[in-house]
Amino acid sequence: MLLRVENLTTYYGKIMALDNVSIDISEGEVVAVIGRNGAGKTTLLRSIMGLVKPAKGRILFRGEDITGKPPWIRAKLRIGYVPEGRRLFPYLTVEENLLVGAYTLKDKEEIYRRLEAVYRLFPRLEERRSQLARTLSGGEAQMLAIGRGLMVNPRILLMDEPSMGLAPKIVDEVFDTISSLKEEEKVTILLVEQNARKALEVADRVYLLDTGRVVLHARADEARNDLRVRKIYLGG
Amino acid sequence: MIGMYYITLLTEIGIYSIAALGLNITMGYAGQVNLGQAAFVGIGAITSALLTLDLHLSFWIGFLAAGLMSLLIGVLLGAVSIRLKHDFLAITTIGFNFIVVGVFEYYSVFGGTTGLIGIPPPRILGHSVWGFNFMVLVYIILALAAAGTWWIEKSWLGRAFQAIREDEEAAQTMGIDPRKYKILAFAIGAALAGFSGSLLAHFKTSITYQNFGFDKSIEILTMSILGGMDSIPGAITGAAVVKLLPEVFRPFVEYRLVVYSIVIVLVLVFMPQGILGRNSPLLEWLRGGSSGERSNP
Amino acid sequence: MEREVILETKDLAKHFGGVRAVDGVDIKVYRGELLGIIGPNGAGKTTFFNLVTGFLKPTRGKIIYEGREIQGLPPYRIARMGIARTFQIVRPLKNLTVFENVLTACGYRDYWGFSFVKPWDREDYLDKAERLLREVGLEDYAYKQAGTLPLGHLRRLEIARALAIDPKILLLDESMSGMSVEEIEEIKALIRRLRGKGLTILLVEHNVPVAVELSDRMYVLNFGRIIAEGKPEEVVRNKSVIEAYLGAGYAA
Amino acid sequence: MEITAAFLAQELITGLTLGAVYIAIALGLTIVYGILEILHIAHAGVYVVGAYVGLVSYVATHSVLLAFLAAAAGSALVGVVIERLFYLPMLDKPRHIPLMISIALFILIEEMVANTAGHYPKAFQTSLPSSVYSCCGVLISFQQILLMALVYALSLAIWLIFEKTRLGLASKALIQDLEVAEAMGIETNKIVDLNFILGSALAGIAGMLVGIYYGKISPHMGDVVAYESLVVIVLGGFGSIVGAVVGGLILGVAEAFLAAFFSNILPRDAFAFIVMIVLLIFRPQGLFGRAE
Repeated sequence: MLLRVENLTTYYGKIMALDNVSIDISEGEVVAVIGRNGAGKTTLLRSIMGLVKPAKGRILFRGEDITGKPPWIRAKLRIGYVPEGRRLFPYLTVEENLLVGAYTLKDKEEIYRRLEAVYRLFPRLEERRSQLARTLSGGEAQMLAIGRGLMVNPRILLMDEPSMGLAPKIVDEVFDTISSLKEEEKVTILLVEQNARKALEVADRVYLLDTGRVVLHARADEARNDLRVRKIYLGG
Repeated sequence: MIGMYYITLLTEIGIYSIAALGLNITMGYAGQVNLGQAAFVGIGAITSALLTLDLHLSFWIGFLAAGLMSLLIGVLLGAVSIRLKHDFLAITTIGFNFIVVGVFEYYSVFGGTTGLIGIPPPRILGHSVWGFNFMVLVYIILALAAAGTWWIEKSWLGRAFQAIREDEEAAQTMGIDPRKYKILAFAIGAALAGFSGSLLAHFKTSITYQNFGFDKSIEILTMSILGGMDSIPGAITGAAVVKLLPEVFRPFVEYRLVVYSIVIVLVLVFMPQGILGRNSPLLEWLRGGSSGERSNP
Repeated sequence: MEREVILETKDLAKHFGGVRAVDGVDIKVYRGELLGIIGPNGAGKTTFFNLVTGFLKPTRGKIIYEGREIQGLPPYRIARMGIARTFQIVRPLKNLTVFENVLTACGYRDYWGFSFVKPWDREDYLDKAERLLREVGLEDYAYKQAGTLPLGHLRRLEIARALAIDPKILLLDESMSGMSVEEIEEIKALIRRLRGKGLTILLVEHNVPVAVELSDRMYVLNFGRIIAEGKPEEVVRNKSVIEAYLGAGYAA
Repeated sequence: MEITAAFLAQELITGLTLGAVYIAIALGLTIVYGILEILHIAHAGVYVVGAYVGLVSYVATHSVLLAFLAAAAGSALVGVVIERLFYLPMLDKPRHIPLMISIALFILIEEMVANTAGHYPKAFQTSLPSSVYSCCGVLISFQQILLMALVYALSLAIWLIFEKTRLGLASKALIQDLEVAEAMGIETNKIVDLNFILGSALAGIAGMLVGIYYGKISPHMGDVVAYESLVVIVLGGFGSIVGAVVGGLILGVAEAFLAAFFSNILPRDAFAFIVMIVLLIFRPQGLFGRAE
């Protein structure tokens, strides 16, 4: 087991955002966490990254308890993070954003190799390497956010709503990228998504979250036909 | 009778309380940073001094004109403040203080380097007011200022001030125009400083630009913060503490400022609401822990 | 029956640089109805909301309220005209008490001109604030500092504050987000009660089931445009709506 | 007064020297402001400490270089202690609280220096040459050359640090998004410390440099500087290094010429603030600041 979240309960300010949530993910897997807005998906990823402190529960990474560790230690364990809303460093160039992603790497050669790899994956980023991140279009910005998360050659990549606010065509591109990361680069991905259909296409397994609780855990192909998913999203 | 030493001390406490009260309105109620309050004291002092010295007008006209002049310049600073965010505003008010003092220093009309001397004391019914009587006059005016501030607290003006301090956008949903109330906050705070300046000028009978420097602004701000920025008794308590501290520490004159600054730092770190400010630990304790009852209408 | 339009937008648009957050929206709000506006994250709901309440100036288009064009007016004037709002991320006046929060809004008429000299310490104002607190069920918290209250209470506080300006139309921005199941039930009951009293309510929600339950009529927004309009149960069966929420192909 | 080219050139040199003094102090201040967004008035106190540590070390070692190092180290220590003890714990307080604390600390530092070293100015004589060079009727002293050379070299070095090193990259990332920076592996508290160390060390070097330039130091040498350096970073746009250099130059040169031609209109510091306020009215984010 690569990552295991055990009985996690988290408050976000005064709101109970996660209520006794347990999930796990093995190496090479793509696991999706879906659910309506406000279901607690983002809080789950932020807890794994150490950006919110859980009230109860444990987070184990490669068997090691990292619950109390600060975010930068988790980054050093090569947990890659693609935050919700991309959150690029707007006044850094594209390449500088990537270099911040590689901050935990010390070896110049290795950084250079990772940079090459990311540029191979996203040639458009290489064209725009010296542009400020704030000048990128929505799709390019998402590519950069993913690229930044990939710079550490992550053991697991946490992706938070990569489709948010993007036009349908760009959403397709982003998910093509995710599939190729899975198939070709063998990256382990924990994907948080509101776009259930898309998430179920690329994921092996899926957790459905509603008001902070796991209400469904299934293989992705099974969940696709599960009416509970639609009910949670649209009611009726 | 109390001696002249104490009369002087008490009079100064009263005069500075008025300026601190004004700062409480601008900064404490309305949340607008003003690090140049002493400049408004100076504008009031010099207006009043010039009118009585050069035009031989009565103290009372000088006194009212002092408040009015400071108020007008307060409106100007308030208008500038609308465009500026917190730190820029803070530095602008510092700059305002330096500019005003520079004008006083460089133009002999305003006293220049020697200052204005021989400012006449007020006259009531043909008698000059000084010493004990002047002190009484100061405290009557302080009482009026406190009453005015209390009235602000009890009127929609005070509600609007507090609302823009807490959250300008939320305030707008309640029909409050933040720009108007920011300007008003500066204007009223400045007017009180102007009144206090007039009293200061006629009390000391001679003033120079050095009485209104940035260090004086910090002193007034310290009074306001120490006492509690949203409390009327706080402003007076703060003025008393700041004016008395140096006297208490007179034996250690060398270390006076050291102790003074340490006290300020300690209060700010451990009791940022001030001694008598709302939710201050001291008040809570005095009230026996039942918080918020004071605002129970 | 001829229904009266209280608020209407015509070709309303807001662009941020190249992003078209709201892009030509026409809606009509009828007096007395509870209108829901739903849409996935980033659909432009909050931008739309901020346009109507004056917090943003539109790039183009009109907002007509009771026959008057109000686009571009500052928020405080729009509030005085009777358009009240709450915030998605609650914005209480933290250091004031709950009572003071509501009372401050009760004075909305007195912030104009020089009426601010009038005292607030009068029976009618105090009674009104108290009545509103009772209306939303916060009377026991009147003298608590607003900043110390849990989120559910703050949402109700914002509703009380909005009601204090005697609104003709109440705009609720994501009033359910971050709330527990019990709290959502309470807010739902409160909204129904207000609707029962004849208040026009505009509900912006991403919690679709709740919006479906409450609304008389619904608009669906996606990429800054209206993609569906109609009865709630019908709207959520609309193919493009399902796709907007769950992704293309899900409707199949 | 006859206005000749030589006169103007002389004033320009005075302005550039004065500008260098401003830059020396504002550079550190802008770094520190950029990282925590606190108006660090006590920076001027750190500058005074640097001057005194420098003098004491010079008297002890007779080495200008060692004295500079000691000044930098002493100031860095004071700066980082202020940051840890007073600024980091105060970040969630209303912003006038850390500002007031900073002002009080400034008074405290000045008074402590005055009480240990005496209220009166002390001479700062070094073995550095005190020659004055003349060219086409324009005079320039060795001290002026040293001051300018060192300050401009330091500015370049700081600029390189922020543009080319990991520390610079991490600092910029942290300023733009602290949370994501931490999630990318940046140990943010350490970076804040390093910024304070760097900025305060610069203040220390500036203090000693100005001491050598004027030949004396005093506990109150930071008084005017404390607030005028604020003008410099406002002119430049808070947190911008290039801005601080340009702002310092503008202020220095402007002051020299204003003092030469209009010295009877207003004091220098008042002029500086007028320029600043006028600029702010038309460009509220400063010259190099980013509009939001």
